[in-house]
Amino acid sequence: MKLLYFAWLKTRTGRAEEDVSPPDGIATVGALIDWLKTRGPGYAAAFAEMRAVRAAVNQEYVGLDHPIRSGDEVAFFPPMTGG
Amino acid sequence: MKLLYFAWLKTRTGRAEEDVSPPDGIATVGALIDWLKTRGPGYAAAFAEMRAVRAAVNQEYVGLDHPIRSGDEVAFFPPMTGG
Amino acid sequence: MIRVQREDFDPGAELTALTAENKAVGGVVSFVGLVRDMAAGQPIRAMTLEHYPGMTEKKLAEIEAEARTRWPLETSLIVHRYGRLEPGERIVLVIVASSHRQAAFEACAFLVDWLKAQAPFWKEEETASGTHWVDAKSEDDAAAARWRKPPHEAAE
Amino acid sequence: MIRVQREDFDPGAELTALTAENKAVGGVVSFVGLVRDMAAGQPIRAMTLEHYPGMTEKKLAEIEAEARTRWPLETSLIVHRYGRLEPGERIVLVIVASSHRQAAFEACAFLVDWLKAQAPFWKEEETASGTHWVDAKSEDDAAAARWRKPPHEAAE
Repeated sequence: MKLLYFAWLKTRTGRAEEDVSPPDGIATVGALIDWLKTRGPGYAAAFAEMRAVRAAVNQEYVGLDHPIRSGDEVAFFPPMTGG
Repeated sequence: MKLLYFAWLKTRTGRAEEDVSPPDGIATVGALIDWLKTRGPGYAAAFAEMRAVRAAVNQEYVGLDHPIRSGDEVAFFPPMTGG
Repeated sequence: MIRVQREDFDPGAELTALTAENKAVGGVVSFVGLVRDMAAGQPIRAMTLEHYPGMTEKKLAEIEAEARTRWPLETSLIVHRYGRLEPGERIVLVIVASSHRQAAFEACAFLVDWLKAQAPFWKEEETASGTHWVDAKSEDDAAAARWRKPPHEAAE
Repeated sequence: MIRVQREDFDPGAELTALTAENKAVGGVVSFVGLVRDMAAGQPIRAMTLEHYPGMTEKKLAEIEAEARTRWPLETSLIVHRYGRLEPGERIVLVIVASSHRQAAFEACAFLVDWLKAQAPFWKEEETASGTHWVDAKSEDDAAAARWRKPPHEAAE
């Protein structure tokens, strides 16, 4: 599973992208976030304010209950501030 | 008094502009039009459909009751169809 | 700024010149009106725009001043051509720059609607059957009326 | 058409190219967004726009397609830059051409509001006190929400 981080989520996790293999049972975006937060203080900081975190799976905006599977591209970012 | 005609009022009167000295007592735009209509069939045709005639005195849109005086620039034209 | 001219204009050059050196501008909205090859379902060969020299400039300047009292604009430009124009040719350019995009959009739409209803231009079209003067469209008056202030505001 | 690019664009050249040879176009409305030298009352030195390559193009294409279902457009173009930009530089260009000016105005405003709320771009500003990521503005969401169809229409 490919993960992407943008804006201050990238700064806090310390990476723009990574490949991960979450354990069995991690079936939604929300569960993936809970698992990521256990991986270190940078991840915990990135996902501390969930009000300001948005996600996309395979380049579509989704909610925390959206299912994920291996092979997905999952991205995390703050609300857009374009243009 | 300088008169200007635009669009089909110019075509019907046969002139773009002219200098006129209306008789005493012609004190409004409406009275001026009534007097002009006596000057020939082209003028009568130009002012036959008053619903479609607009006027300006000294480059300001006015109604038929607007006063006129010698030295004024009076223009007649149909509703605008610009741009 | 306003200009009434026979010759064509360059929208990109006008836009660049208008906003150069003004770094308070966040959004620039522009409108370019072009001659269409169809009018009222009929193919047209060309149109000729007649205008009232002097009064045209005066009305355009009034319209622009009105827009600047209604919206917080950094700068604005109206360029309107007259004379004979063929399909595809540019007729009018309106550019409005503001620090806020919403003000720029509204002011630009206002200027275009208002100048169509208020600026002394008359259009003659050339079709296969000859030339004729175009009648005013009630939809243009309706578009301009959208922007009329309600009486209680106008009285303030 | 949509383009996402690092380099600058030429609004006038885009506008001319977009409408060349299409004589059904009566009105072209364009928006150019520029970097301002002030943000939230603070002078800014520059901003950097980060984007999500791939998804950005996809969202812009979706937004453009949505506009074309809502309004009768002849053609449209969105060009959006990313990377570091200084005050006065162009950020985004939206051009919409229609036979009817009202459609062009509405569609252009829709596209700008919608892309600010929906396109995956994030802005980092450089000020005297350092760089910081800009928070989303609730007014941008409100502007985009103006265009949301009411439930009974969406269900049709």
